[in-house]
Amino acid sequence: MSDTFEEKEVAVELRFQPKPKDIDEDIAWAQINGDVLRSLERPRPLYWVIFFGSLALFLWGVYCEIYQYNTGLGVADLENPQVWGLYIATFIFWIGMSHSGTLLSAILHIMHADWRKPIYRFAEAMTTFSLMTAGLFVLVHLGRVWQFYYVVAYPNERWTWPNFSSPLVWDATAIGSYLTTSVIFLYFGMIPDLAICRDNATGFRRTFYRALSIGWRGTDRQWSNFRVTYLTIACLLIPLAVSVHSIVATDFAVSQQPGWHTTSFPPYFVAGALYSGCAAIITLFIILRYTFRFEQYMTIPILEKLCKLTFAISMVWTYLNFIEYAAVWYGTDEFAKQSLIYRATGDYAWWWWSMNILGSVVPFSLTLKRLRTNIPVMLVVSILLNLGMWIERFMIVTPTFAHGYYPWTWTQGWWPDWVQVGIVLGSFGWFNMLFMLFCKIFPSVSMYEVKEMVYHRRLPRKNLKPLPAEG
Amino acid sequence: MAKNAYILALFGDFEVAAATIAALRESSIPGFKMKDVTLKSPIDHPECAAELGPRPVYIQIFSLMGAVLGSSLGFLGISSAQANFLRQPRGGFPIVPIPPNMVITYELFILTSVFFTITACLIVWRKHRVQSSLFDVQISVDKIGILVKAEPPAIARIRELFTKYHALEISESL
Amino acid sequence: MSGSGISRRDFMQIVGLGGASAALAGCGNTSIESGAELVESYVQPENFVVPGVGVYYASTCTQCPSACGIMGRVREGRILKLEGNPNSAISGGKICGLGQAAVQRHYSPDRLTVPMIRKSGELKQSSWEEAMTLLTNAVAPADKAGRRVILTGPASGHEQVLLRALVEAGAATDHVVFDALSTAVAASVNRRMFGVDDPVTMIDRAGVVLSFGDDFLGAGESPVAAARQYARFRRGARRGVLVQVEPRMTLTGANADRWIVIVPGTEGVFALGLARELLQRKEAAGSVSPALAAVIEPYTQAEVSRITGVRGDHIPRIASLLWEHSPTLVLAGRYPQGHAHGSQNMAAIGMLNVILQNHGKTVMRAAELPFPQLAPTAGSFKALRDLNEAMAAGQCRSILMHGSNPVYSAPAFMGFADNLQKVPFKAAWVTELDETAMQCDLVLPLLSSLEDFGTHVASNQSDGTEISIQQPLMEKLYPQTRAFGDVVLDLLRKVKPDSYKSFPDYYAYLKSAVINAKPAYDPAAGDEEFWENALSAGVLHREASLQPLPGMQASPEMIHQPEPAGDDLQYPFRLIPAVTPNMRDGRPASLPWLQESPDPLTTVVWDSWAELHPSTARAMQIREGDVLILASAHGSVRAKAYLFPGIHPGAVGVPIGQGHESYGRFASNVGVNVLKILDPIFDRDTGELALYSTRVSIAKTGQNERITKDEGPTTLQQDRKLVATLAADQVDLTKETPFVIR
Amino acid sequence: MLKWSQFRAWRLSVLLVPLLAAPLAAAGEPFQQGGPIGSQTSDGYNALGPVVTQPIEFPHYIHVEKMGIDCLYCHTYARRSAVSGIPRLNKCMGCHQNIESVKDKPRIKKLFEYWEKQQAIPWKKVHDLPDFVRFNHERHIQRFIFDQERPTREACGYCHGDVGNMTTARRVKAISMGWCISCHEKDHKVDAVSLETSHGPGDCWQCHK
Amino acid sequence: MSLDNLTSNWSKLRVKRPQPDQYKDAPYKWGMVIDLDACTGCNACTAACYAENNLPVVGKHRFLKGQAMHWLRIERYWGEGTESTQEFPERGAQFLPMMCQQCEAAPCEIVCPVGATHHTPDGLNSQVYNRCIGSRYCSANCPYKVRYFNWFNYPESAWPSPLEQQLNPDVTVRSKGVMEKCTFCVQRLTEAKDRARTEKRTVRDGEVLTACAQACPTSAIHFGNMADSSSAVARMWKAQQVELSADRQAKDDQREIDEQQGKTDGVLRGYRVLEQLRTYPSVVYLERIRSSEV
Repeated sequence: MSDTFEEKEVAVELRFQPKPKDIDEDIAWAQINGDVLRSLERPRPLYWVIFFGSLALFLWGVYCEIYQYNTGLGVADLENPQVWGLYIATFIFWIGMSHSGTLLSAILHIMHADWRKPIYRFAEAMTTFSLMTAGLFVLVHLGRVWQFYYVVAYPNERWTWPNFSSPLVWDATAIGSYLTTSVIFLYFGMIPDLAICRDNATGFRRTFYRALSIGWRGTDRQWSNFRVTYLTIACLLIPLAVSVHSIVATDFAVSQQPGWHTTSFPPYFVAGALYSGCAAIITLFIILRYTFRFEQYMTIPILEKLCKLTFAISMVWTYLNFIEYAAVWYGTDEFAKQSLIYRATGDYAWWWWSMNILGSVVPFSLTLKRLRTNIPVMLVVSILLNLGMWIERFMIVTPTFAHGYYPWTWTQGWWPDWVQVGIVLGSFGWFNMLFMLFCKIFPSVSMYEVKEMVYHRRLPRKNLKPLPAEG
Repeated sequence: MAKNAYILALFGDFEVAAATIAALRESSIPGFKMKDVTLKSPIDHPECAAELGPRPVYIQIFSLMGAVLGSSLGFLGISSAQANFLRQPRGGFPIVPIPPNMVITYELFILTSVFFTITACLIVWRKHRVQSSLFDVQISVDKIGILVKAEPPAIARIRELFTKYHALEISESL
Repeated sequence: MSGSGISRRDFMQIVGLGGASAALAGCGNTSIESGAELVESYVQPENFVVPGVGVYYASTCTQCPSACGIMGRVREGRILKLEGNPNSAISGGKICGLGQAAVQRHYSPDRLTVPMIRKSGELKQSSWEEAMTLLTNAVAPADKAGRRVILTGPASGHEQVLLRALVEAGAATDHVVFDALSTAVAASVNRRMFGVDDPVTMIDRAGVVLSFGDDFLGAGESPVAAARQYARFRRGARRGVLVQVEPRMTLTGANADRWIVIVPGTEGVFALGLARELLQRKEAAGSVSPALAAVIEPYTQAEVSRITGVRGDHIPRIASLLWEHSPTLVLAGRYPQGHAHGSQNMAAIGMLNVILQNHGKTVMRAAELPFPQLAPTAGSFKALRDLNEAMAAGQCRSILMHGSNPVYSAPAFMGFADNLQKVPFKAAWVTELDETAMQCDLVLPLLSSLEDFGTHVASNQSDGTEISIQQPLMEKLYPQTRAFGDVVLDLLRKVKPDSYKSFPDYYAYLKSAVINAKPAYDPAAGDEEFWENALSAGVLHREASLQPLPGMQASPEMIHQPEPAGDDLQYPFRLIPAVTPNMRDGRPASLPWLQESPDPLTTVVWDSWAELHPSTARAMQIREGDVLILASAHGSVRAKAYLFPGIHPGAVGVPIGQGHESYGRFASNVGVNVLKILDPIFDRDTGELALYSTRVSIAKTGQNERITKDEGPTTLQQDRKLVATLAADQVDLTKETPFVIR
Repeated sequence: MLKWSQFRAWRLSVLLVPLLAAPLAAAGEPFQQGGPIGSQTSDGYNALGPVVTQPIEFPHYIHVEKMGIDCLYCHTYARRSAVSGIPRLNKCMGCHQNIESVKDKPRIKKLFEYWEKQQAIPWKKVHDLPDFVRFNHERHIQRFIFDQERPTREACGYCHGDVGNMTTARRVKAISMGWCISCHEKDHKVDAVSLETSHGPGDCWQCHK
Repeated sequence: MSLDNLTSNWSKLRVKRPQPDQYKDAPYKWGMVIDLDACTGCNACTAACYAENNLPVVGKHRFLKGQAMHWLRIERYWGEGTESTQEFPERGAQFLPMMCQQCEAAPCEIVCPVGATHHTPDGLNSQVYNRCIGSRYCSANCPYKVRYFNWFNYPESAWPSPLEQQLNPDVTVRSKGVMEKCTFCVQRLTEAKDRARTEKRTVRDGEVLTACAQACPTSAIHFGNMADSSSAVARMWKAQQVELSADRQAKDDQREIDEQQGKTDGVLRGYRVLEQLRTYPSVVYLERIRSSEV
């Protein structure tokens, strides 16, 4: 199809046409290939804006980190007892972000929700990259990064082992496994598409894709084993994902501090994770849909489904959030109660309230069809939701330090300084950069699964017409 | 016996492909076995592949092995590590605490089974790889291919059969 | 232990770079190294010198005049840490923070290492030859008129003997002893009433201690000794009760069973009120002369309560408490002295001890020192005032200063710095260049107290008599530094060669002097042996019983209290220059440990602050950290507000000791010097500066800076059981396992 | 069919486990230093120390092998202190002033120069433990030489190697944490006679400061 | 080797601490008693701690940020409750020397990822600087907030020459990025223990003291070996009826009952701070006394 037509269609797209149009079942498979492969060629200019924007942010973050590394963590205005600051909060945020990728690609895969097929690929990518970002924060946070390998359990000359009863070691293991597994999962699911790239690419890219699509020929045996393996990994991935964030929750739940020592933390964290993840998917959905001209595949109905899903999860989160407060409020732990009151009325009251509003009130906008189908609005809303979830993590970490057991060391209005903020922003840059690179190098929409999707949708139709000859 | 030849036919439709395979199976052409017939398709299509006869998948067995290994060795490994770390006591916990070790064991159990699964899959693919380089890029678009490995004499008759079924395109290699 | 300083010096050499330089590597190399560093290696050390084993040497702390015995831990030739010396009856093996920090004065990065001579307006590094010629000319007795003054801080021991000798030899006209925080008022009152400057007070023997602003635990005369007495006082079969009456809470006040806030300067009135109450009892009736009784008579509860602002019912309660728990002890500290009628305050308070018949029980005359010439000379402010006038009148030809920093501690109204410039020749001995040194023509690098010999005697010794001996704990760091004693000896040799030529140096002089004292202590011992023992014990102790005080001589006007001055509208607040345990008169300001050690009451570090009572602050809408300008008639200072419940609402407290212009990197540009803005008000009888009668106004600048302090946003325990408090009648201390007082 | 593939996979997974472990085990070890390439310490570690040139090339073998002087005769601090230090100069002179025969040997000349200058000899440390390590010579000597009555050269040799056959000492043992522990974990007889055994202290603060 | 170790010592490895009279047969258990009635808040102990343990002076700016490194801090409170009731502190201030409580079940120990903090056989809560990677989890989990982190590389800045010559060679100078805390002057304890072992005995009572206890002018801080029942500290714990392995003392229950019955005399003063958190501290504080007569 000609560019002019595209532009027109996009123009239409931009005028938010009212009646949503789902993916066309009679679309020629060749066109699917064509459209997706074109996303590896020339994206819209916005792509480059985003890419270089994030690159700049990332470099700024790197600068801050180098400064902090050389001078010592003190420059980040960390102190006793405010020993963690933004780093751990943002670490949780990124870990959480990664979960919905698994939700879409694994859980929905098992449930045979075929609408996930056009969008699960980038969701899975998001999982991987946000996990990598989270991993970075562990390093940024350490006082002696150069000794980080002490946490890894390996037989060494010193006869020493990590402390396996420390939640941080559980973290290390869990996140390690999760990262490995989701990288495998992402790559494995991509193999048939990589084969397609191979068949259409030339020059060094061809060799690149050939190497990656380890001899995929689409034979029946390959397919059948592929199907089973993919399903098995998906099944393993789900409990893993759940365990990862509940373990991150134990970092707090296992410790003794007022406001952290709560049994409801693990489910609460998992819900929060899925929540922020889904919100993030909506954001990226909108961005990709525009920058790579995926209007035909990432359709409004899919967006709507995403929104409904997000809303459902947001309600779960709200509930668990409320439960946590209730448990503290009616519990016997006076200290925890004090810290809850402090959250709501103390130095961080503004943040606490805005977190609850963003997290529990804003999602109601997702229930209105007019807003749901309105792309710019959704962009704003999804970003707001993520902001809310970030604040949630901040509100978990900081107030407990500011108002713990020991009154003498309470702090008043502690606030992170530019180094911490810089590194946090840098992490966003790093994530976007990686993500954008991925979408440029690998098909961010799963071609073979879109094909399966349209194929199976067409099956029920009585009058089977032969597959359309390629146009 | 003489070295094998290969023949690849392209079809536009799964039904036709399925019919063709059925015909191949029925036909009394000597010189090729059913297990040498390979279906190549752009998407996974179990129904069509079913025509080729039973081709079992054993991946899960490996996953199971991984799971068992991971969990048992994991726990033992962790506990003995703790026992050997100069027996350093930690207040409030035994030196070998069960719940934390269970947590890590759980992770190891999943990790190992994933590794085993993926490795198994790669092995199987390797084992069943097709020698012939006969391939058509259209397969990765929308065509369905049927590849048969047979003794040269049989090739001609198979080609007839394919043409009878309106194969869009047929190619051979020795 | 080694006798001659010579051999010790030899062992104290540091050869090789072990110790600190290695320790500094911290978590550096994580595995074994070869050939990177040198081993500590000796030529022929003493037998007891074993690498890696610390050796303890006895000496004496010179951080304050209380002459505590200390032990220094020496390893690889470096003095590492100071502990109390168990042999010392004063410190008894204990030591205060100030004493600990002597190490930092010794190792200070700002030590003066060479003599400095003012040439063309500025101080230039120079040689000892030049310095000594200048010095000798200065002290050379000449027909030319004009005083040649030696100005020192409180002095005692042989250093003082030498100085006196210098004066007798005519090398100097007079020896002025200056103490910014002098207690000369108390001394004169005691002298007039009881014939003794400094009666010994025994806290541990008292059932109740009523203290009028005497901070004996914090910035008192001898805090460690007092604290040890206090421990016994609290742990007696009947736990002693401490009542503190003062306008601004001191560390001692913070430990009182009952802390009573009082209008500054009205302590005397309160005392008279108590006296009146006590005299009601017939046993006490005869204890004061009718004339005095007449003065006391008008001070009824109502009257006292009107003047002092103390709740009326306190008076009978305290009176009966004092009466029932005899023997008791009434102490008077700096607060009552620091007023125009300071003498009257002190007299009125001193009288209470007589009425309570504490004399001979808890208040005694100190035992006679076998060598009176070593007895300490307390400093006074009057002395500096007179000197200042003399300088202003250009009567001074030369002035040699040691152990005091008058340019810093003299209030602005005296114009001391300017007057000092009128003196043709000014010299000072210092370890760090302080404000006074910067004004001088000649500055001599002094040995640190851990490198020097000396003898010191404390006043107010309750346990026998003791001469504390100071000896070097380390080879001197800088070859150019010299002992004060050595220089003075040189001068003496110049003016009186015959009598001093036998002493090559101060060490030799001191040794012979101590050995001469042998008969008084251990006649049996040989000379060297006696000297050895003296050094290793660190003290020359002599059991001696305290003497009773003579009867009181008091005239009505001595205790007559003036009617308190009315409100001053221009300067509504009473300024209380607080003496803090960390900063004292400002000399500790160059010690980082003390700068960083939080002030016990406010927990503020590295700064000055203005203490305001919360109610006052509320009324003036002042929040903590608001930058205030405190202006008196004679100057103003900027300080951050600190809300402090332990101060009279009509007063504002600012700590003394900060605000140095030049005194090393740690002291400079920290806080403000409140002494500068004091009003020229003096005690009528003695002419001492009245420290606490300055009035100031408070102005807000609108700025607010966070105060550097250790405490968090809350100063309450928030219902946690952190410091629990029991009522005395709930607990029986005798049942507890014996409280070890080491 | 089934058995066969299982078998194959089993072998491969056996291969796989070490493959995965390798990168972890390869994570940088702080230990490993000194010595020419491939030089092995007597305890099998790859950690032979560098040759240290001393101000005087002190011939241990003459004193120990030829003269048969006990280590503790000169290194007397070792049994009295945590730090063994270095023999003081007058110790050397104590003997050498009276040994005319070797007075003109170059090394001895050097020795006398130092003595005349009354200057301590700047020996270099050969076994310089990290600054956070607390090692107590006194205790080890007490345990092995005095309690267990083992020969001095053997006992010292556990850590210092056979210095008796060297000129200037060189580190021949990998004195690393694992190396120390490997001995602390062993059971040693408490003294020469009784059969009772005990192993070295195992808590961190005994050696880390 | 590892497996049979595991099996042979299984029961030993499964012992949960603290146990009642866990130190019955142990040679040492270091403990402390601090008499708040004797403590005057004079800060001598703090200075002694700086001198003994190479604590860096951080300076005004960093102190303001809350990056002070005092292992032992004297806290000064004006009241128990949540708001101040009286206009003037008529009962004086409430001083509390707070250092690492050397908990028997230390919250910091279980959370350290690398096991840099452990429990030593003589009941100390050890901190191995060279093992620490600076995750600061221990500080986060410490109820007393007595762990201090090296936010900067103090060896570079804190001891301008020649101040570094004062540093105690027996104590590491901690560099950037490690956690540190009060060690009960372990360097002194180890030295004393080694001396005692050489002399074939255990450390005598009063033979070794922490720097703070040694300096304290009022002897408010008592330190000693609680495994030795004759030591002063052990006797004080006993007299105060404080049980190391109890998270709530029987005598406290008794005291509540007594108070309900209006029986207010013969109260024992010993208590441990935030004991109810089951940290089992090794430091007992004796309640401050104020006379009710005035």
